[in-house]
Amino acid sequence: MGALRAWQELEPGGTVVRAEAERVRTGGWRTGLRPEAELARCVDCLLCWLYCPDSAVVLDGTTFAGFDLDVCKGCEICAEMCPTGAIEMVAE
Amino acid sequence: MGALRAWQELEPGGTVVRAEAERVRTGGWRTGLRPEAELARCVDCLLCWLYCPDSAVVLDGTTFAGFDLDVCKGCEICAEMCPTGAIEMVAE
Amino acid sequence: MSAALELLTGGEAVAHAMRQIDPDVVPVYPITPQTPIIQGFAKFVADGQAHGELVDVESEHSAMSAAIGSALAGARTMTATSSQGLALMAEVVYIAAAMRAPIVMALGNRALSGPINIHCDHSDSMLIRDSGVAQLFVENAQEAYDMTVLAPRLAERPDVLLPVLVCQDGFTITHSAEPVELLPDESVRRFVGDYAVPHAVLDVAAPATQGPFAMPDYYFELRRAQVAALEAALPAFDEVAFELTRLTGRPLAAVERYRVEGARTVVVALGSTAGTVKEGVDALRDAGEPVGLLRVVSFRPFPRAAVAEALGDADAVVVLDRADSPGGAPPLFAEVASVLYGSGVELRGHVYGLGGRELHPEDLPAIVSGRAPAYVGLRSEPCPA
Amino acid sequence: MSAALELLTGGEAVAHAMRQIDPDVVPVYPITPQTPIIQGFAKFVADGQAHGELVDVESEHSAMSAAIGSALAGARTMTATSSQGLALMAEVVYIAAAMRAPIVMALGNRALSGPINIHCDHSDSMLIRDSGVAQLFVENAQEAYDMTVLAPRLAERPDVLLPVLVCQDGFTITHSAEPVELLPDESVRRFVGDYAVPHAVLDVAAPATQGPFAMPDYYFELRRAQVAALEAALPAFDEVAFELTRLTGRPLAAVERYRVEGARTVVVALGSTAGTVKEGVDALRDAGEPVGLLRVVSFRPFPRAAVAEALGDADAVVVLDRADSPGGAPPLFAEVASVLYGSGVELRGHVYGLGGRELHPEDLPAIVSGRAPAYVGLRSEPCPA
Amino acid sequence: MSATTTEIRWHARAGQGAKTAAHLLALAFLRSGRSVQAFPEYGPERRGAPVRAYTRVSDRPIRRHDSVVSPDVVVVLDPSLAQEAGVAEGVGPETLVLVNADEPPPGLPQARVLCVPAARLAEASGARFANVVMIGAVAAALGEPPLETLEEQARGLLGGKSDPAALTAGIEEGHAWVR
Amino acid sequence: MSATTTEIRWHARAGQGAKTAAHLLALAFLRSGRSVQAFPEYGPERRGAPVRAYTRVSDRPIRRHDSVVSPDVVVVLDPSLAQEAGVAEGVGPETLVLVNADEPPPGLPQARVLCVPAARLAEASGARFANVVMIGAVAAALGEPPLETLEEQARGLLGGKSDPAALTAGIEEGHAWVR
Amino acid sequence: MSRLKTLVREQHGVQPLAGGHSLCQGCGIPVVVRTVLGSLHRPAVVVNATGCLEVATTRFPTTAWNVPWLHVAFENAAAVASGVETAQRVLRRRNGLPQDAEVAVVVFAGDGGTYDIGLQALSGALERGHRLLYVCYDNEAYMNTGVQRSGATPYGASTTTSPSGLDSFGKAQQRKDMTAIAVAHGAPYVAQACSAFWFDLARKAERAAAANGPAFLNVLSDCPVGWGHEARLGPRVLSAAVETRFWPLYEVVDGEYRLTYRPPGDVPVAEWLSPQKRFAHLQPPQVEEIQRQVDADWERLVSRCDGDHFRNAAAS
Amino acid sequence: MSRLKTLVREQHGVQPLAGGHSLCQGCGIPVVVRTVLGSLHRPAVVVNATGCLEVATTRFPTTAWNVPWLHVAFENAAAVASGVETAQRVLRRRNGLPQDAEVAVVVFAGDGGTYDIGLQALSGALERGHRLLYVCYDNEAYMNTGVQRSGATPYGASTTTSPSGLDSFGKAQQRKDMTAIAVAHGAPYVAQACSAFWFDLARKAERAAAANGPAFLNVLSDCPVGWGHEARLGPRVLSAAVETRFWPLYEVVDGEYRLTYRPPGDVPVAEWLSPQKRFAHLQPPQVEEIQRQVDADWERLVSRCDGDHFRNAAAS
Ligand SMILES: Cc1ncc(C[n+]2csc(CCOP(=O)(O)OP(=O)(O)O)c2C)c(N)n1
Ligand SMILES: Cc1ncc(C[n+]2csc(CCOP(=O)(O)OP(=O)(O)O)c2C)c(N)n1
Ligand code: SF4
Ligand code: SF4
Ligand code: SF4
Ligand code: SF4
Ligand code: SF4
Ligand code: SF4
Ligand SMILES: [Mg+2]
Ligand SMILES: [Mg+2]
Repeated sequence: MGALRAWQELEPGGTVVRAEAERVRTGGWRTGLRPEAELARCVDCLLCWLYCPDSAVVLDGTTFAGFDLDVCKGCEICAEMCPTGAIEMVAE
Repeated sequence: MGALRAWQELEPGGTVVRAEAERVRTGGWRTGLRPEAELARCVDCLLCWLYCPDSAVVLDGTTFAGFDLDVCKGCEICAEMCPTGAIEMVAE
Repeated sequence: MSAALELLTGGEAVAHAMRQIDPDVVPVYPITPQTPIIQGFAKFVADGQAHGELVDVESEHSAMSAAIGSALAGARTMTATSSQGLALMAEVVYIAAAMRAPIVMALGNRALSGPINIHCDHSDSMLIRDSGVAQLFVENAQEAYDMTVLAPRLAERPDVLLPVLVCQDGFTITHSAEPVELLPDESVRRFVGDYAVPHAVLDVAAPATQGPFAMPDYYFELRRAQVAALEAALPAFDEVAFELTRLTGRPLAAVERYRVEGARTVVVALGSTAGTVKEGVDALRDAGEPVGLLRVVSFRPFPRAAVAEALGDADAVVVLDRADSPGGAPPLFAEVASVLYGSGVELRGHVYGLGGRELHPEDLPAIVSGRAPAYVGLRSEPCPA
Repeated sequence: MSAALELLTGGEAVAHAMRQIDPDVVPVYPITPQTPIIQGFAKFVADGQAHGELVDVESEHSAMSAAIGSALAGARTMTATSSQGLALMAEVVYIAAAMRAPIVMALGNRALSGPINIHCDHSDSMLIRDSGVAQLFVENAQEAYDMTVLAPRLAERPDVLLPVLVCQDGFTITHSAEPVELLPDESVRRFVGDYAVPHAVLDVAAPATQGPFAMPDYYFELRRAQVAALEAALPAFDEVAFELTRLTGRPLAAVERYRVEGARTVVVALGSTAGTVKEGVDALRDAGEPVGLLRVVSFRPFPRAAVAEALGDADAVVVLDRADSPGGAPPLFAEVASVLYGSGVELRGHVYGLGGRELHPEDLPAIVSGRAPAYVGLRSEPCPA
Repeated sequence: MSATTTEIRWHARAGQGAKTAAHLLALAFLRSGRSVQAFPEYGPERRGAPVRAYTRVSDRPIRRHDSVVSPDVVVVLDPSLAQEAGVAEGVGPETLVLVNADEPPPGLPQARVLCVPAARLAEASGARFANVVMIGAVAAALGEPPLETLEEQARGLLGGKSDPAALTAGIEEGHAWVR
Repeated sequence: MSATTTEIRWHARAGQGAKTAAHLLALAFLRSGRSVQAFPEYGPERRGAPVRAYTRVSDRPIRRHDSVVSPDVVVVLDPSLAQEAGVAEGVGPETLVLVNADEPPPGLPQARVLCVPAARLAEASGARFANVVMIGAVAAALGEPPLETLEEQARGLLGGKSDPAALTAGIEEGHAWVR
Repeated sequence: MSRLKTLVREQHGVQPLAGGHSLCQGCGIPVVVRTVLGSLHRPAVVVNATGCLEVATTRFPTTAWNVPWLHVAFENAAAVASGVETAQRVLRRRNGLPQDAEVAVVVFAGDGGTYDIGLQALSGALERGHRLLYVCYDNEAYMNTGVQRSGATPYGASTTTSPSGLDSFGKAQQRKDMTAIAVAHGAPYVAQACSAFWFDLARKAERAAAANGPAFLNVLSDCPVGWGHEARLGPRVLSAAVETRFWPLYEVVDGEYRLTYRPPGDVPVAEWLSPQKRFAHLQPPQVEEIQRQVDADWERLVSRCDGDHFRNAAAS
Repeated sequence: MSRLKTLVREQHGVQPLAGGHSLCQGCGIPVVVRTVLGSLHRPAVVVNATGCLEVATTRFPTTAWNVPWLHVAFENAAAVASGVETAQRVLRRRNGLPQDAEVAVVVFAGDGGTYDIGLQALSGALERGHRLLYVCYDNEAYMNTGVQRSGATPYGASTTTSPSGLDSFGKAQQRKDMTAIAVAHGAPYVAQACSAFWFDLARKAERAAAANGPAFLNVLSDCPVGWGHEARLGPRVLSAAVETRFWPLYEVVDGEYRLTYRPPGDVPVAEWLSPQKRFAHLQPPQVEEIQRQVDADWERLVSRCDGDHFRNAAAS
């Protein structure tokens, strides 16, 4: 988190404008395991993208392109749901 | 209405105990007409009793016994609903 | 009086003000004595004389919630309620203020249950006195109209952006017909102008998050910013009132000083009672008693400086509260005590008029002289003549 | 300390008190930080250690409504809530008081939205300060327990018959584990005794009408009678507290005077903050500053005489409000100003700790010396050291 | 009541037009240059129940907002109310009491009682409602407002619902009866 | 912090038992005659998120109810938190920082850092959870509460969920590692 | 099965709701109240929501009630009753009340207090399964406050918040089907009734009181003031509602639908509309639209009652 | 009909709900949100009730939302949305907004905020006919406050306010059938869905957004914390709810029921119960009771879908 602001600097009503808001990094929530994809096995079904609770699957257009480990919490759902077993959870 | 009471004389919470409460007389609401029954035509069907909004039909057991003009508001429903025409609205 | 005057109840006068302001969205739920306002406005809509939409919601909680939704969506929004209605929506009134939704509400003041009662006191207003909304108390139907016309301008100022409640005494004003002068429709429309909020929800091009969750690291700051908006509302009120007075010729101010000059004892009151007290003041003045009245119009924000200034020279100040705080200090009294603390002015207070109990000009001598009981108007404790 | 002490959070301690009181009906709706109380009690019921029934209602409005129903039906009734929950039930809290329903409520004080926040301040309590219920603020988990045991006795006294709220600071007390001594179950049961109301709804042999409609001819009188009940609650509290102290050995009073004797400046505060202030007072006393603390335990009824007596000798009084009234005077300040008006004591006030902002003993020197800003703890306006 | 103020109390049953009468009279006074107030009394009572309304008229702006305690004029739109509905409240020997009746019903207070057979006159004039007749009578008794103003306002206020000519006739009947 | 008071801050991820650790340590201190407080910090964070808890111990009754600003001891139950979660907040050179790690993770503040391989020790002892090992370590570092008291309270508090013998073993491992 | 004389006898000369209240001349509510309370075969306590019935029967310091009566607010009658019911259950279990004398807990609330502002409290009570009899006297608007539109107000009715006017033909929405909503909650006994068919109402009250769980009665109740008809015609107007199929009489027992009266089928909806001023502004196309709606609703209802997967409950 | 790639494309690289929120590891809610918002074919504004989703995505001064988002309180999302929707309608009529670009007004609320404390606001919105899409993410308890029982909590589940214990087997009541309640309101589009059947959910969201009036989606959403299952198993647990017929997938269009998926029929309810700790205490008789309830509910549903008086809506 950046420097905390003083009351005079806040939007009326506490509105948060997304463009100006700081990004929260929840990658630190992972407890030892992170997902890793074997691209050769990936068939771009995008089920991992669909099911990831943390919008941590990165796409390039409609092609699977990896994980955003800044926000991935390591829930293992992508690995569980990948139909080709392309995703494995590995130690950090 | 009787004499208005002082605050020290009231039940906690403003509870009204029916037995002690004054009766409200709404007979005065009638605007010129009151019901009158011709007992000879009455068959004790008690529909007047059923439909009277003001519980103003007096019974003796299950026999029709007249009107309580202290509370009858003169709505004419009893006269309208009496199947034998035993009830007529008459000028006060 | 002039033939241009209409004989209107406060409720009808406010309905006319709403027709002229012509808000976009009016979510309402009926409750006595607010009903003449919403019924009058509903009829204007039904007849095509007003062009917004009445939303007949299923409770007051939803009335205020829908009002927040539409006000923040970018639509001018008004509503009205009384008593239990205000109590039921209290939770959302605080939030409306915190979200800075410039909603205008007509409040027909009525006693809170229990016991249930439909007549006037100010307990409903007082229930939300910490909520951060502005509350303006009017004295009669004319002022109910004027203040309603003023309210959107105050509410929508970028430095204010707060809900504004125009509080009129239930029945005593809402249902009493008095001479009222209406402004021309065009003048009102021009006076209120266009509506805008900083981040309209419907603006999908600039997505904003409104109503986020605040932890201890920010909550206090956000609340402090809200206090600043209320502080700004006081000079803002003066400015907007000045502009409106130019149209109406009728003065409006955050406090009204009535024969305060030279008064040794000054009575402080809100709402329609002030008119009654004026009669009593005149009678006492006629009898040579140096008595005056300070009518607080803007109860929130409370005009601390103006009150202190108006009362500072008196020997004694008597506050009349039309609401009580059982086991504590009555609200208006506590407010005045906070302002006058340390001034050396003698301060007394009375609670009167709860649930529609009457106050008469004839009660004033006892009130002013200190012979009146703490609760004025209880039948077992009459004011000595 | 003694091995008989348990390490319990305030929430757990209250759940134990409820188990021991063993009420008949407990209608509740979950909200942070009240949840440990109701969850703890729910588990006791599920395990057969408490014998009443938990009613999982669908909103707080219904929680208080069901509580009124069961309390007036003739069943001992307890409930618990916080913040938005209290705001949503506010309408019915007034009615519970007016109907004289002796409900005991555990309140985990939490800031009101908006913005939404789950941490402590007293805005929720203050929202209902005119409602006619008793509000007792505790300082720690032990007192939360003791006060909960006391509450039914106070609530159910025939001269009182009012809802009693035991207010504990959210998280700071509800979720902090501290040493707590529980009374034996039997002692609590004997202490609280049997439950009775004047007209049990379920008594079909003596039908009574409860909650009638009151016109201006009676409303004021009925309200006045309610004020009398709150007035009676003050001596009643002392009596019941005395009895409980005989069991616990721990004093309980409507106000706590901490090093007030000889103090030139006295700080006034509610709840857990008082403990923090005590540390600060000790430090200042050690440094030779004649400073004291008056902790208000019974905020409603407000112990006017005790407060006046305790503060009357000071040079200055500083009121710490953990709630604000934007555009007006903060609640506790206004209350103290009303009591001390004309006493000649200098009075200052600060708002602190909204939404869980911390107050530290180290803030006290600035507060006492008058160098602290109006809002203590805002990050842009730190207390000078 | 101050010397320049006249306070009128109307008694009727809900539905008999006490509120309208109070309002119409106030309106006519307003149009003739006076300051006015008109307000009903509200309770839980429903159609058929006794109700009251008030008209307050003054030379100076009216600021008081309390109810009328000692009326100068009491108008009883339904004779059956004479006993029930507190017609005597605040009535002194000087109070003018106008009753819609052929002769004074029993139970009226000591006062300057004036009977107006308004029901009969209303029927005769076609005005249908006794209240307009009584308004005419009150105006005559007080000497104001002017008959034409009253009639004009009555037509404006009630002309949509009632025949304007009949309204005028009704008011005139009441006015004439007293004058 | 006054001289007679010890303040301990616990860092962990939600689910790793910081709250339990803070509580258990407080309980053991309570049973050994001290005054205590134990409280967690609450936010919108969920399972997996960094959380904190506090234990306050004193010779005199504890009355203050503010959070801990300058802890005497900081315990980090998960080494990955070393950088993220404000472990350095209020930490000075005299602060004792105990970390569940084999060697100091990068990012730790300047302080008296002590690494305890609690995960490893927990596994070895069968205690399963690193938090009990760390409690043992803290007790050793502070010289109190007595080991037996700690073990007794651990068995009382957690014996329902965990094997009592393993709990004892875990605590002892931690204790022994430091002492 | 109740006969009128049974109703009379059950009251032992004491009407639960006595005369001397200030409901309007000809108000339809008291008949509903007395018929229901007279059919329970048990003593009852009444919980009343704010509304005409409550306001007009209990002006302090008077009361028209001869049974224990409790009013708290407008929107919470079902919650208050939940408290009373739970109290009874617990006190009987804990020996605070006799085991053998169960009292019926009966709620009376208007349509506003049921369809709208009180719906949530009712829904919660139904879900929790309290043993209560909830009676909605449905007069199709907020009458106590001067005839404002409610969720029960029918399409096309003019009310003070849905007035007819130059740009408006009255309420633009359909009424909520509150009976269906109660059925969807799975309450063991749900029925629609009307006091003009008092024997039907009495029988339903009797069955409702015997249900093993919450029971809901939706009772059409006329309001001469709000509907704009002559007071004396109340029962006839109500009859027309049933005969035109605007307000079918049926019950749903444990989810099974059963018609309790089958109207002739040839009575046009105009017979229901025409005596009422609130419908006086409607033009023929709107009346036809209403007829279409009534026909469609009837079809749907009949199919629920007769469909082969809903066994027809045996008449009892 | 949506395909997964369509969902992706509709978002133009910007997820409406971005990562970096503080919902638990493996929380089921985001999938529901993203799938719905990605299927509307229109820009959307979101109104969110208090609950896990709201609290965990908008800690001031951050936000995870890339669409306009509004939160006011817990119980009033439908009312707030009614205000937004009316504002849009009036502003478009009065030329304050363009005529051609209608924005979808979408509510997300948990089961607590829908079945219980928010029911009344929803009911009112349905009755008034606002054009909104109300999505209940139903995780069957008040999760945000620590897993308390709601009206949606199923029979037998242990929660913190309906704990299992020596005298208790968890929640003693049946869950409210909120979908049926919405249907009883006559909303033009009502459906029950589940994110494990994302294609079904996407299609329903699409149809709901196109409905001419209020639409209600009841979407089962798992909560690893409250249900007590491993985070990674979320989608599988949800599948089991559907396959065991505990949570049938169907839609009701203008009152006509249609199953959108017919599970095999031989999967015992135990497959749904057993991975979840909240059911771990249940004994065989209780499991059998649950199986009976599930079977009975399924029968009733199928009869509504297949009954000869409910024409089967053509598949679309
Ligand atoms: C919270 C709240 N809102 C509004 C009111 C005002 N109010 C009292 S009764 C009523 C109407 C009642 O309508 P209904 O339930 O249909 O009963 P009816 O008057 O028709 O008998 C209203 C709006 C109130 N008392 N409380
Ligand atoms: C009036 C009110 N009562 C209680 C709460 C506390 N509260 C906040 S979220 C929540 C639970 C929400 O449950 P649900 O709607 O199912 O959403 P979930 O947490 O499961 O996402 C509760 C009880 C509140 N915020 N406001
Ligand atoms: S789920 Fe597996 S196969 Fe499908 S896109 Fe993701 S990594 Fe590729
Ligand atoms: S582990 Fe979980 S959070 Fe991380 S990418 Fe996979 S699904 Fe997303
Ligand atoms: S006229 Fe009306 S009130 Fe009088 S007895 Fe007949 S039905 Fe009853
Ligand atoms: S309705 Fe007629 S016949 Fe029947 S009891 Fe009454 S008076 Fe007799
Ligand atoms: S307004 Fe209607 S419902 Fe109310 S008392 Fe009068 S007739 Fe009855
Ligand atoms: S508690 Fe459940 S619903 Fe809430 S964020 Fe965690 S997993 Fe999701
Ligand atoms: Mg109604
Ligand atoms: Mg949930």
